[in-house]
Amino acid sequence: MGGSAVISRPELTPEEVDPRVDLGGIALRNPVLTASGTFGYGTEFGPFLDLRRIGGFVAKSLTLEPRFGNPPPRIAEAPSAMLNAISLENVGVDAFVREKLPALPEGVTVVASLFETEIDRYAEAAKRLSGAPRVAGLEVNASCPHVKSGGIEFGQDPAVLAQLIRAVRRATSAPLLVKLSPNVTHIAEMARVCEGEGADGLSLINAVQALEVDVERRRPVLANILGGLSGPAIRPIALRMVWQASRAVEIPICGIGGITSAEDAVKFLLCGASAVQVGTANYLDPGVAGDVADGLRAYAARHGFPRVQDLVGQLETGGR
Amino acid sequence: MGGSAVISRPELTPEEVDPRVDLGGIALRNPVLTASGTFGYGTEFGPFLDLRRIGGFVAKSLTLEPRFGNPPPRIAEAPSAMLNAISLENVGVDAFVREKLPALPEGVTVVASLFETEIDRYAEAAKRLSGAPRVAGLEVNASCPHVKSGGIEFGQDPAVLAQLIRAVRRATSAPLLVKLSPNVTHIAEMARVCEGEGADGLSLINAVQALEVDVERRRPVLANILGGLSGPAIRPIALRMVWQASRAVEIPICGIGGITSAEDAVKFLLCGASAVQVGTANYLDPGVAGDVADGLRAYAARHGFPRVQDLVGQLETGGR
Amino acid sequence: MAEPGASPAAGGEASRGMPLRVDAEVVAAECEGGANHRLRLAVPGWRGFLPGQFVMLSPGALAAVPRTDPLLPRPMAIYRAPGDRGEIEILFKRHGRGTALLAAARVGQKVGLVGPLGRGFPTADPGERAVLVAGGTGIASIYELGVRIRAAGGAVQVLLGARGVDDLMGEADFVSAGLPLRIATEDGSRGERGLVTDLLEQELRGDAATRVYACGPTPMMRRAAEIARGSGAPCLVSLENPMACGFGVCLGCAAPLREGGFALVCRDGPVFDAERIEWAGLP
Amino acid sequence: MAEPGASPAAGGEASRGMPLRVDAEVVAAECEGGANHRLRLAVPGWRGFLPGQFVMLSPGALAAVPRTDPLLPRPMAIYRAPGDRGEIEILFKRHGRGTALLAAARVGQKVGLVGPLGRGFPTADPGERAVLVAGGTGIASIYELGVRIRAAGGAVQVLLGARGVDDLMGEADFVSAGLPLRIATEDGSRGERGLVTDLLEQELRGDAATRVYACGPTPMMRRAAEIARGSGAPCLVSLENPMACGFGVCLGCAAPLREGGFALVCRDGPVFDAERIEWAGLP
Ligand SMILES: Cc1cc2nc3c(=O)[nH]c(=O)nc-3n(C[C@H](O)[C@H](O)[C@H](O)COP(=O)(O)OP(=O)(O)OC[C@H]3O[C@@H](n4cnc5c(N)ncnc54)[C@H](O)[C@@H]3O)c2cc1C
Ligand SMILES: Cc1cc2nc3c(=O)[nH]c(=O)nc-3n(C[C@H](O)[C@H](O)[C@H](O)COP(=O)(O)OP(=O)(O)OC[C@H]3O[C@@H](n4cnc5c(N)ncnc54)[C@H](O)[C@@H]3O)c2cc1C
Ligand SMILES: Cc1cc2nc3c(=O)[nH]c(=O)nc-3n(C[C@H](O)[C@H](O)[C@H](O)COP(=O)(O)O)c2cc1C
Ligand SMILES: Cc1cc2nc3c(=O)[nH]c(=O)nc-3n(C[C@H](O)[C@H](O)[C@H](O)COP(=O)(O)O)c2cc1C
Ligand code: FES
Ligand code: FES
Repeated sequence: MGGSAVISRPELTPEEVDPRVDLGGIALRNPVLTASGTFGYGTEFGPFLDLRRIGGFVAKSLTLEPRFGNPPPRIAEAPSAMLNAISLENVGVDAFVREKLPALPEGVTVVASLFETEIDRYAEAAKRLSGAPRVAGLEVNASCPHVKSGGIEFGQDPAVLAQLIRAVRRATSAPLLVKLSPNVTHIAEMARVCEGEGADGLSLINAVQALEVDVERRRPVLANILGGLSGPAIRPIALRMVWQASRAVEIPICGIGGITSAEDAVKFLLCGASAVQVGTANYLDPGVAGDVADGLRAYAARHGFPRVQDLVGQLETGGR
Repeated sequence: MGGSAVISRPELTPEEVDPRVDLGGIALRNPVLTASGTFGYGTEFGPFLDLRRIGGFVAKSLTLEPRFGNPPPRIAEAPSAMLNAISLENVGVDAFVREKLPALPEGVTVVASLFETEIDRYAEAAKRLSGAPRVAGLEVNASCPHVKSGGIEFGQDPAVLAQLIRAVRRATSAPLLVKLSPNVTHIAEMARVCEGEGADGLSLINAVQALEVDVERRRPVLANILGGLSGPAIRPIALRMVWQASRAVEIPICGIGGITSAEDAVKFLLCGASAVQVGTANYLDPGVAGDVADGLRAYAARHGFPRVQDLVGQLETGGR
Repeated sequence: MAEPGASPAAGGEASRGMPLRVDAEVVAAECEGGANHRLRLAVPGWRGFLPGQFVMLSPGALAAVPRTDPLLPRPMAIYRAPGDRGEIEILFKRHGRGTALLAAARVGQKVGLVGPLGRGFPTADPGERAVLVAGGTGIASIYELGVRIRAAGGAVQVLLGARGVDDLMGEADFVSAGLPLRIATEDGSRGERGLVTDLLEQELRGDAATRVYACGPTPMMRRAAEIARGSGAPCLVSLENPMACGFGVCLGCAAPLREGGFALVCRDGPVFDAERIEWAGLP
Repeated sequence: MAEPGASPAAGGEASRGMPLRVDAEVVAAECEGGANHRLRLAVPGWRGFLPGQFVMLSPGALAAVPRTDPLLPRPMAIYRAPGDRGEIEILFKRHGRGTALLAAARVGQKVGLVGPLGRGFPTADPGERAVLVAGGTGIASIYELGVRIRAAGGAVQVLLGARGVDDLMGEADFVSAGLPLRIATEDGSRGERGLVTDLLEQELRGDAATRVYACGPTPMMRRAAEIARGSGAPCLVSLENPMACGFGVCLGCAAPLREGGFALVCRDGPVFDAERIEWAGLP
């Protein structure tokens, strides 16, 4: 936490600013990634965005076998937010490696996200993915119900989370990010657990568990009843959690939640995130992540920071 | 949870609908209260709203001694939400009883909210308030940092929460509501703890802990750094928690979070709340709570429910 | 069984051209009575579309921040592209907040646009006989299809349904395009009283050689599909599932298939062979 | 020391009359160049106001749901109430999203209004000598005060400050009301180059009999208070803290006091004796 936030520095040009960051061993061209589940397998964005404008993307979470998701309705709108209950739908680890990765243009940084309902299967998925060419790192999605704990999310119980990360860490030497569930009392505790088990970085937050009701039909809007709330509405919650986690651990953090603009990304960096992921905003504007990346560099330049990473943790809090 | 939600019933006139509910021993004219901290001590709304149009109001949380709050800035705006860090500011229990209560018009139902930083003091405040004329019930605000637990909110630790409710329950025989913190992993567990210790009802949710950043000054917008997020943005989170809590306990629940219209109130009732509290919306429109109460009765009439309370828990979830 | 989360066949991609992500400019905005509105948009770089394709519209320029509420863009069929000047027309109903904002758009204002999206209707066979049946907002999806089938020498009968006359969109356009038109309204305030599917039953009467194209509320499409099946006629439906992205990444618009699994309405549709759809599972 | 969370003295309540909660109608809406806008509102039941009082405005009728983003109403000084027909004028700057929506309001549209709120400026002493110093949005808070002091036979000097000429609001009104006016702009594009507080220094020059009224950015008001103190002149400031409710229930608008504790700007102010304010603690 720097104490120098109010000092004004000489302005730079964007070209003078070094946008690169290292996210737990993943070298990124710039700190703007796109979030799992909001960017497909990357190729879908071809018509809208040169993927080399952004730091990279996190692919849709993968399970060992291909899976279908929940029945519709799977999405709903809420104030400044959306809800989703897509659940497990994905092509599976093998099809991802065989078909999706080779279809990507050169020079694109890919983080593979994985999730499962049992710890062994997580470890197996991690093993298969970490061998794959072009996978720069893994992201363990811990917001998945753990079958053995009666459906509690892996990321909601520190002991279960520790077991999971330990098993995945053994299975791979690739850079390993853990994506935390926001549906917890103490995010800092979960962050420390992951750091203790050898995670290289943290991604937070995943969508917030929520429910929306159709008053005319007197039903939940989503067939699954519960869904994940994402978008600008959750940003102040995400900023709080990133700030709390960043003060608890040394490993880098990737901030996620309601980012729609470069300003939003700056907020996460100031709160201690080394990089960010743009999620729901990709639906509103499939080119937005490129604009966020450019805007972040412009912000650093305007405020005289020679490296974008110099912004990290620069929130002036009067020593608190 | 009823299975009959889709059955259509003969329409009624609003006058044919009985709007009364019982909230843990507090008899309410209708299920629409206003939330603590958003309705002052009631008198401020005189010019805007006949307080007899609503079920009642929960007064600003009181401590034993009068207290000042946090330094400014204390509020900020966020997408479909606001943040606040007002903290402890209130006139104190005694001035409330001596000056504020007598200033209210006849026939207004008042719930006194209390909070403190130590358990004994909570119990003492409860004792003094429950003797007071015109106090129909108490609401224990559990979203307050517990000094002995190093600042963790009372409502974030089931053991501490149990101690608190036990002590307050011993101190008063008045109807006792516990207002739960949303910043927890398992809201149902907290609900069960309160029921086990003899609470007569639950109020949820309080504001969600959040942080907003001023990117130009590179500071938190609030002087207190962290604040509580309230307003429509948190409504889907509140609905989820009310639904989870209502399935875990038998005592009635008062639903709170982002209610701005009768439709929003209906959602909470369907999810299992017996009554609701309107919070932030009172700032946008100081007459809104009256409109919510009227609209709720009109909804029940339109859908053929002879009593507003027949709506409670009528969310059709296919048995889940 | 559909492959979970898979991409469309390569052929479809190429034929429909690359979708754009641009700020379109409102060049005409009209309220056509009731909740019906028409927007004409100048779309930089527009390269044509297939009937049945759609765009995702945001009420405001794409780069305008903060975009918060309503959050998601709105899917809208491309009604037609008059005059080949890179302009398209959208015919729509004011329904909730998103369409209220689109209805309030004035000339000169920007509208964020992503599209054209989806596969649209398959190209009509030369000389084919088609019945186009549409109701509510679905009317906007079939006008251009009718025009093109007719231009290709086919025989077209258009059947439009609405609750009442105020609810009916685009009637005059169908008439001036010379498309044979029958109308049914539930309250009888225009055309015949009844459901548009009643008209379909009369038109089809066991005729297996006519292709049925349907777009409108789910119960209407489901009924149209039943009637077509009863006559042994092929039936194509254009689904209107809620969408977040419109281009196959959110997986929100899933429609359950009879064969098992789901299709993505935005990417694999919105037009489907009615026989593939598991109607009972649609929202 | 102020009583925590206490109510204002009963006397103040009565004198300012009951505030309304109504939908006002836009009867005139003008952009006055740059970011400056003027709205004239017809307010049903309007019963007058004190200079310095304000209203909370929402861009849309109060009952219009869902009101989500921007969420909070915006505090705006009552600029004046021309013609005693229950109409008020608001002079404001387009700044963020809320004022952008107010700036887009058209004639006939509804605007949610709560007010008049606050205590306003104390009634001027007959024959008093006053300097009114205002900058930025603060200009809107002092016009009516100037008019009334003058009408009561007082001597008024108005000093307006702005960054540049485009930033200046209401100049013509002050002139046509016959209020002696001096202007300072930071870029010298209008009036004298410099800060409006430089003009205040010149005007006051040790004069303890003149009352200073200031409204504008905090640094400006703070400096005005210093200058007044240096001359031994009384100084009243009208604060512009962020507000959620405007009528004393959210406790969000707290201003720290020298005597300890806080005053609520909306309820106890917005006008305060400058000497009571703990300037270093203001946001
Ligand atoms: C492929 C496609 C083409 C369409 N073409 C047209 C058209 O040409 N003209 C027209 O008037 N309408 C069309 N619609 C329907 C149109 O998208 C909805 O009416 C619109 O999204 C409603 O938005 P709202 O903000 O007014 O309503 P709200 O009820 O406030 O919307 C809330 C959410 O539900 C979604 N939603 C609500 N109704 C529908 C619906 N019927 N279909 C899909 N999503 C819905 C919205 O997109 C939004 O995400 C089309 C829909 C699809 C999927
Ligand atoms: C008593 C009072 C009287 C005022 N009178 C006038 C007037 O007559 N004319 C005029 O142009 N402005 C006036 N202002 C300032 C005006 O309220 C703000 O410019 C306006 O709220 C900005 O809203 P926004 O949505 O454009 O900005 P945003 O920056 O998007 O607003 C975000 C939040 O911050 C608050 N905020 C931002 N700037 C200010 C500010 N300067 N003061 C208070 N709150 C702010 C907003 O109310 C909102 O809650 C007055 C303020 C107060 C407190
Ligand atoms: C439709 C949808 C699908 C998602 N799928 C995944 C997923 O498969 N894996 C995952 O880790 N997160 C998933 N997420 C969560 C996002 O990656 C992100 O953490 C969350 O949406 C918050 O960020 P945002 O507010 O920017 O969207 C999904 C989110 C949405 C909206
Ligand atoms: C400015 C402000 C002050 C509040 N003060 C209190 C308080 O003193 N005690 C309390 O229990 N809740 C307090 N709350 C929380 C509200 O009662 C309510 O639980 C929360 O705002 C969520 O409801 P809403 O979204 O309708 O506002 C406060 C909320 C706001 C916005
Ligand atoms: S709308 Fe997103 S996948 Fe179809
Ligand atoms: S603005 Fe709410 S108390 Fe002043």
